[in-house]
Amino acid sequence: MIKRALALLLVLALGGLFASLMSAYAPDPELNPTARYYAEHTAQDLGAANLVTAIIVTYRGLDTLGEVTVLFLTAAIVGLVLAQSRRRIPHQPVPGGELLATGTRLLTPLILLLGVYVFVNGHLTPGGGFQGGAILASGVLLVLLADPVKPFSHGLISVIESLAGTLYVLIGLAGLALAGGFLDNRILPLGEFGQLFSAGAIPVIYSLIGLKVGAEFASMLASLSETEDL
Amino acid sequence: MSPILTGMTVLLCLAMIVAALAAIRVKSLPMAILAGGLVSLILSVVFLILAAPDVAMTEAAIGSGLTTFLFFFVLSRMRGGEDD
Amino acid sequence: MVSPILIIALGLGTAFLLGFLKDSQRGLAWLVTLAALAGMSGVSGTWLWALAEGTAQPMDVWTAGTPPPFAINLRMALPEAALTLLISLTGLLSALSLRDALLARGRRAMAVLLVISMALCGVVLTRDVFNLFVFFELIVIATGGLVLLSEDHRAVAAGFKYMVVAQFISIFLLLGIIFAYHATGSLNLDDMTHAGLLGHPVGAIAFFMLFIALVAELKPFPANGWALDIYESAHPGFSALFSAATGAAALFAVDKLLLVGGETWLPVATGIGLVTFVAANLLALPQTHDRRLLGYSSVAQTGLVLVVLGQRDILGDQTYYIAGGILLAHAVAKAGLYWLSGLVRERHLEAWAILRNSPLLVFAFATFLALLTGLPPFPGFYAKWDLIHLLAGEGRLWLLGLILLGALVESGYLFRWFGYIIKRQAPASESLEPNAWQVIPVLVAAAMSWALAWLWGDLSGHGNLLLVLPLIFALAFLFLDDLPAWLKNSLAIAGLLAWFGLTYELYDPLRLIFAAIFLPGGALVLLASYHAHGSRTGFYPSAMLMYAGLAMLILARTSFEFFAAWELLTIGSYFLILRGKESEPHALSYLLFSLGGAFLILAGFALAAQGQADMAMAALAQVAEPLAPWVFLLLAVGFMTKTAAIGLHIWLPGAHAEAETDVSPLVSGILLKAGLYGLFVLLMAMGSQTLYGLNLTHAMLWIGAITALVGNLLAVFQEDAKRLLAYSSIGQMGYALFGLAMMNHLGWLMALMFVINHYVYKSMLFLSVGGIAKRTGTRLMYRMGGLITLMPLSFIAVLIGIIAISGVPPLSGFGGRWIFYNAILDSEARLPIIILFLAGPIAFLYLFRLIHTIFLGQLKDELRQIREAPFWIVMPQMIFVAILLVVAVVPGLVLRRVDAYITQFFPQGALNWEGLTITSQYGWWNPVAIMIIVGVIFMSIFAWLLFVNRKAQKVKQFNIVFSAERPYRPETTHHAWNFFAPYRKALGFLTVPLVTLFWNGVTDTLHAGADFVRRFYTGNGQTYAFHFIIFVLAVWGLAMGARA
Amino acid sequence: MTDFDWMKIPYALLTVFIVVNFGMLLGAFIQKIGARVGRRHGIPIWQYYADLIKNYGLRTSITHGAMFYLGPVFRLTGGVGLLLFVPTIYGSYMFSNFSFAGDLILALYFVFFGTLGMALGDGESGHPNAAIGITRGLSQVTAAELPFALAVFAVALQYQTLSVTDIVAAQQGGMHNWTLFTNPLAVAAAMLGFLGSMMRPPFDVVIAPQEIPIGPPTEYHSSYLALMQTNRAIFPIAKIVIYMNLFFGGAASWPVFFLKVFALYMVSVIVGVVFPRFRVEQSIRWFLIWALPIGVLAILWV
Amino acid sequence: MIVQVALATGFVLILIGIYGALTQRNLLRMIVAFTVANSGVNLVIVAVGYLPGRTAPILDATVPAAEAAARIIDPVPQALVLTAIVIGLGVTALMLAFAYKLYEKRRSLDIARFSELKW
Repeated sequence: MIKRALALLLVLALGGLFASLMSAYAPDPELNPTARYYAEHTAQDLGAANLVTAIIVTYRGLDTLGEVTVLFLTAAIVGLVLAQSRRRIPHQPVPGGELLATGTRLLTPLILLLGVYVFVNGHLTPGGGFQGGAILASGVLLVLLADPVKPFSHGLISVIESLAGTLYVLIGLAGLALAGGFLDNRILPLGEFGQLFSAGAIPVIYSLIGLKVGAEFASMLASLSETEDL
Repeated sequence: MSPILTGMTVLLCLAMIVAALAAIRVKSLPMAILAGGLVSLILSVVFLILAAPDVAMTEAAIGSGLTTFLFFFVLSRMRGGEDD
Repeated sequence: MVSPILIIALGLGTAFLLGFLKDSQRGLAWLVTLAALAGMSGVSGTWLWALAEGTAQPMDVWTAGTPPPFAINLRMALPEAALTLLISLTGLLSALSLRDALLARGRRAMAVLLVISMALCGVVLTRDVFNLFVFFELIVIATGGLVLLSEDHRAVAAGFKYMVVAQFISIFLLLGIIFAYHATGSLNLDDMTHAGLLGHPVGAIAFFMLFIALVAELKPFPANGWALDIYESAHPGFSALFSAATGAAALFAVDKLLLVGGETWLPVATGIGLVTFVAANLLALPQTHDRRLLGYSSVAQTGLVLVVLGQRDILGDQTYYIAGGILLAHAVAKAGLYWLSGLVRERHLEAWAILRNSPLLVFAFATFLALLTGLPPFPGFYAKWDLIHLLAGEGRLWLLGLILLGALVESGYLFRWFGYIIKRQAPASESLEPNAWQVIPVLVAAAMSWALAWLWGDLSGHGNLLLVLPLIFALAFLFLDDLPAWLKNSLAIAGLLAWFGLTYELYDPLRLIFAAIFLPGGALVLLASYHAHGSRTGFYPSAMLMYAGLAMLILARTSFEFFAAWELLTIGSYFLILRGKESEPHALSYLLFSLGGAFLILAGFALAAQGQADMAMAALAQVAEPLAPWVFLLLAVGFMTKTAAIGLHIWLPGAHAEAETDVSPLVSGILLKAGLYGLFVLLMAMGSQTLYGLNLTHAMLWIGAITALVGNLLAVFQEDAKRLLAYSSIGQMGYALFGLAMMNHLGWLMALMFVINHYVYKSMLFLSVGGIAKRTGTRLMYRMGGLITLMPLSFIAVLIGIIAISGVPPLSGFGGRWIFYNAILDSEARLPIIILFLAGPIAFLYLFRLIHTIFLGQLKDELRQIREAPFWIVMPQMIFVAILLVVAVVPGLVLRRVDAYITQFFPQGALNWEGLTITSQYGWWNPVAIMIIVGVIFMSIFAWLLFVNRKAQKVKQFNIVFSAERPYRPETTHHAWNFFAPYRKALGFLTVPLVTLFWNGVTDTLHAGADFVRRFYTGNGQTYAFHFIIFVLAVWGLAMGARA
Repeated sequence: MTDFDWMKIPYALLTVFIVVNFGMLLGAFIQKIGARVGRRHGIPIWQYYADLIKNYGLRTSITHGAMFYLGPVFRLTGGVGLLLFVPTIYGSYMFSNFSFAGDLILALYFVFFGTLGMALGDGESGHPNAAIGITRGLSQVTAAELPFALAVFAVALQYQTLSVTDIVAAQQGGMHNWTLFTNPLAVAAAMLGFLGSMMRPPFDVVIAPQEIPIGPPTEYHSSYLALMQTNRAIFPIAKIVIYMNLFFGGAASWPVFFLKVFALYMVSVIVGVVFPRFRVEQSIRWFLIWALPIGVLAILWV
Repeated sequence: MIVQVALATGFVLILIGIYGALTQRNLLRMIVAFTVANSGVNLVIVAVGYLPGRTAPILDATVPAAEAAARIIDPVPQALVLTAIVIGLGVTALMLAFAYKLYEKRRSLDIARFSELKW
């Protein structure tokens, strides 16, 4: 009880801190210089329509690389953590029903396709590598749910994961070598604004991100699915 | 911005707070997880209102979708853990 | 130059690449990991070299071909290069140390290691605040993963606790970032500075959130329970990384942020750092778990660096030199210690005794310890010196005091640990099986330590200590340690004599006396070391370190040289004392008192220098009121610690008594004089000072007198012969102190007389008593008795020694007394003189006891077969006897020139040395005549007695009148135990160990307090979360309060 | 202060001779007085001579070792040396002895020479009672010396010199110039200390026959004992000479010398008759409580 | 107005999350509380970037590049939130894995039971 009271007290005090923050806060009437720069230069410099994508993939590409790495790390560590907990004798979970299995077979390609669509168009429309990657992962999830007994291909995921990651870094380095700096998307022609094949390397990078994110999620889910019931 | 949109935002926000309170107060752990997912889901709608479609998509897919799923995945492996 | 971004690309790319390898190719994966880390080190190393040499300019790296703040930029300058090198090298070496764990877990674990190294470098390099957040999250997650490499199953819980706190941290960090962005329209740190973040309405809170989040990564007290749990349970290879690299990166991040915050937030950083430094060190005191102890020490060191960063306003350009010195020293040492802990299987501190099997590892440990505690010649020493001087110059004395206090506590637990290693019994179950992969990192770290020592010496404005000849000579013995002892001994003696010859011209008469005692005097005592067999590992480096310190001390012209020499001789003598059989606690207390005294000296010098980094010793004279008395006080108390003045004396008896036979004379006869030398120098420069109406020299007079009385009185009641001599030394030093404090001509002359005499007879007595203890196997005098016939030469030495000490004519001690009486006739302070009078006759009691209970009375049965002490122990004694006789007859030989020299300070009261008679304004003294008269009377009576009793034969032992019985057991007839029982009854109340009780009380209180406080680390992750929130609110409240 | 010349040697021997005889007669005389007061006959006045001659005449074939041998030598050297380092008769070249070798401090410290030697010799005799006697003696004497040392220092301060001759000189010209009257505190302290160092009741537990067979010198006999007996004749007088010189105006001639020494000796005798014997710790406390404060006052008062 | 509402809601969510994390002893519930707090943080970030009456930062026919500066809201916070969401998921997944591992050891999810490491 004392703990709750203390927690409440602390939270209220923090609330005071936040309140003073809010009371001092006034929304900007105009875009600040940074945002203005993006609004004015992105289309012409990078050729991307979706400014968020441009920022994520190029301007703040290093963050995104780190973000992908976060998922990579998480997947690796979840794998590490759970590796020690793997069941030794495979038990027989109840297989999903016929309906589920069939539905899965039908749905999975569609889901994967949707995922690819989302990340390939990331520079034009809302969505991109992360969202697309999550959609890819949901396809994998479906497979896992439908057929828990079927051994999952870690190898494939691992290769996709590594390939996408390595290529991502290499493209970044290519930017260093061929264009203005690490992760500069202008190593490829910018193309025509608003087209699919435009905005330099952004679609490529976002696709790689999508693949990698999907692979990481899949790997995570796979690791989890192979744990034992406690 | 239209008053309707503002009113809707307020309502959504209130719903989020209720869901959040539920997430930390309800007795049943699965319900708590669901409530947490619900916060994310409503949040993605709010993001849309706040003109952030990219974020909304991500929040819906990752924040409410995958996260909730991960919770249940883990929870399903730990029978009895929810009572602690 | 290659782009610094390669550091990141290399780490990350390789981490991704590892996925292509099969899980079975773990060895290959490990090699690839090593190669990547080596590559990262290579890039940073090249940059460091180029930047240091000036062949490259600091560089801003743009990403995405867009200028900041629109894209993320990285910066590579000197600090960044140094830190990335530190991080990647630590990563590389940790990868070696973690080899087994990595191979067991496979490529994913290696990828995590690579990513954390990369992310740490990223934290250092990036100039973008959100990018910083991303890298920090990477570090958090990777840390969570690497914690799992431990065998310790509790590590999982530790990792979870860390993540709980990390979640809180990231909340604050993100809020801080977005509002800072809102305030400045930029995520770039440099932009934020220019845009005046703090000027904006939300700026202050935003900055606070950023600040507190980054500071929380430094594991500040009290929000650091999670970190300690990680340190305790993680694999040491990872802990090394966590302590050295993570700590360094987080500190640099905080530093970057502090540049944004400007001066307003510096005091907050200082406060947090200081509280952390002191508290963590105190809490480390009761630790018995090695890795947790190191964790506390890491936390403390990080806190100290934070203090330094918080003092940027006065440190200015020096900030990185000082912070870097402390940080790199800490990082290298802590990493080394963690790697070392991988070699020790059990987790309590005593288990480290196993290291004793490998001198190399002990050397490495000692190096790390010296590095951590900021001893010369390591970087921490230079850094601490400059830091303290700058603080003193600005009058930030509380800060200065607390830093020194914390450092003292830290030295306390670290050196206690060292004592365990040298002295404790290693667990029987364990054996040291050095695994090359774990040893290599340790040795590399040790080598790096010395490289850093060189580097910082080179960078310092004070000259490189590693270039000073005596120190080089001493360190050379490290390499010669496998040679036989006699050879090293000859080298050492030759070195001492050669140095004396080389520098002879440089000494004025006063210094010449000290130099003569330190150098040829030291060589003379070293003769006794010829008795040792084998290679005597560790003795010569330690002894020569002490001698190096002494040699440098007399030649020191600046306060820096003086202090460096002072620390060197302290540390050398500590190692020496620690060699004794039972000396562990005593060596520790010696070291603590010495370091405490040294810190006072440091503070005194710093205060005197008034912001200068250094000052000529002679410039002490120019220190003006109101500072001068404080400087005097600090220095005097510092020096008096070394001379074991009352209240600060409790270290001496144990240290001197438990030391080895040939070490006791070194530390008593020679080392104590260093303190007196310091006092001489101090008084010559500063004269009398008055503080709050109290004449400080007058206070010293009292201290000297009481020291003499208590020292002598305690000596009377000792059963242990070496302790008796040790207490006697305390008393003698009291006399010398008294003489100095009289501040007149003869007083100083008397002090010098004591310096010389005490060297001669205490060295001699310690040697004889040591030789006897060696033969009898005990130091308890009541276990001896009747040894005169068996050890006649030792007896002669003791006899001459006690006659000399007691001041009975005709030997040299009388000269001291005579000068003393003449001196006090000039003095106005009568009460302390009276106390000194009380002390005088008491000396006679303990001296008689010494000779009686050892040599006279009845011989014990079990001692009938013993022989005279070894030749090499007796030989120097005989030389000392000769010296005593010579000094007794012609004291003018040494004193005349000094007498003339003192005249420049005190023109009044010089002695007249014409002819054979020494004349003062009150009386006279003719040593030659005394010697002849006494000799003639003595010899005539003796000759006559010999003549009449020429047939006398020595009778059997029990041919005595004994109540008509013949005693059978010698024990019953040797009256020795509690020899002065009546005295104890009458005056025993004066010997209640109040001072010991006081200091024990201090340490017990510290321990008990720490033991109580550390209980708030309940181990519950949620409690740690509470701590964090409370910490945040407290800092906020204090910062706001300070602002208002 | 004069320098050495060879004539000093026969003069010094003469001093020693006079003092030895005086000492022996004085000792016997005081014994005799004590006996008469107790209505006994007492010893004949030449008894000490007889004892001495007898003991010198005895030959021994026993020694307990080198220090045993040297003990009496130290002892007598201490006594003779102490006597000779101080001028006996004020203003007399003949009896200024070897005072050129040193001043008051020399005498003060040389007192311990004999004590030390004696203690060493007794120690080697191996007799536990000897050792016990020594511990008692040393404990007591160190306490008793304190007030004396303080008084000496007070006197040195008063006259601003360490030269015995100069101190005596300053006291010439009438009894009122004696330190006794110019500095009564110092004299009082010194006299209390004096009691303790004379080995007479109540401070004679050291050699108390009832408890330990004659204390430290238990094992000494024959010519060893003879040397000590000689010393016992010289040493008290040598000490009294210092007292006399420092506090009681010194002596300008032998008759004055005899008179003053006798009077001072009698002080300790009379006190001894009045008080019962102290245990050692009692006497230490007594000196610290009664004598020491007076000495302290003496110094502060100067 | 809408910004203030969103901000306030965000802060309230953070506080609720923190309160939950401080009071819930069940590991999973703590993690849930953190996701709530993270949601709050994300909302705050997006709200800070919002400018009333403007559109999403995507250039198309309705928002030509030339007018973008006057028409769109700040894209930077959105980019940051995207990253933060993904990172949040990573941390959550990791914590879940740890919780699983802890449960495996003790068959309990009570955080108070994992306090062997202390002092």
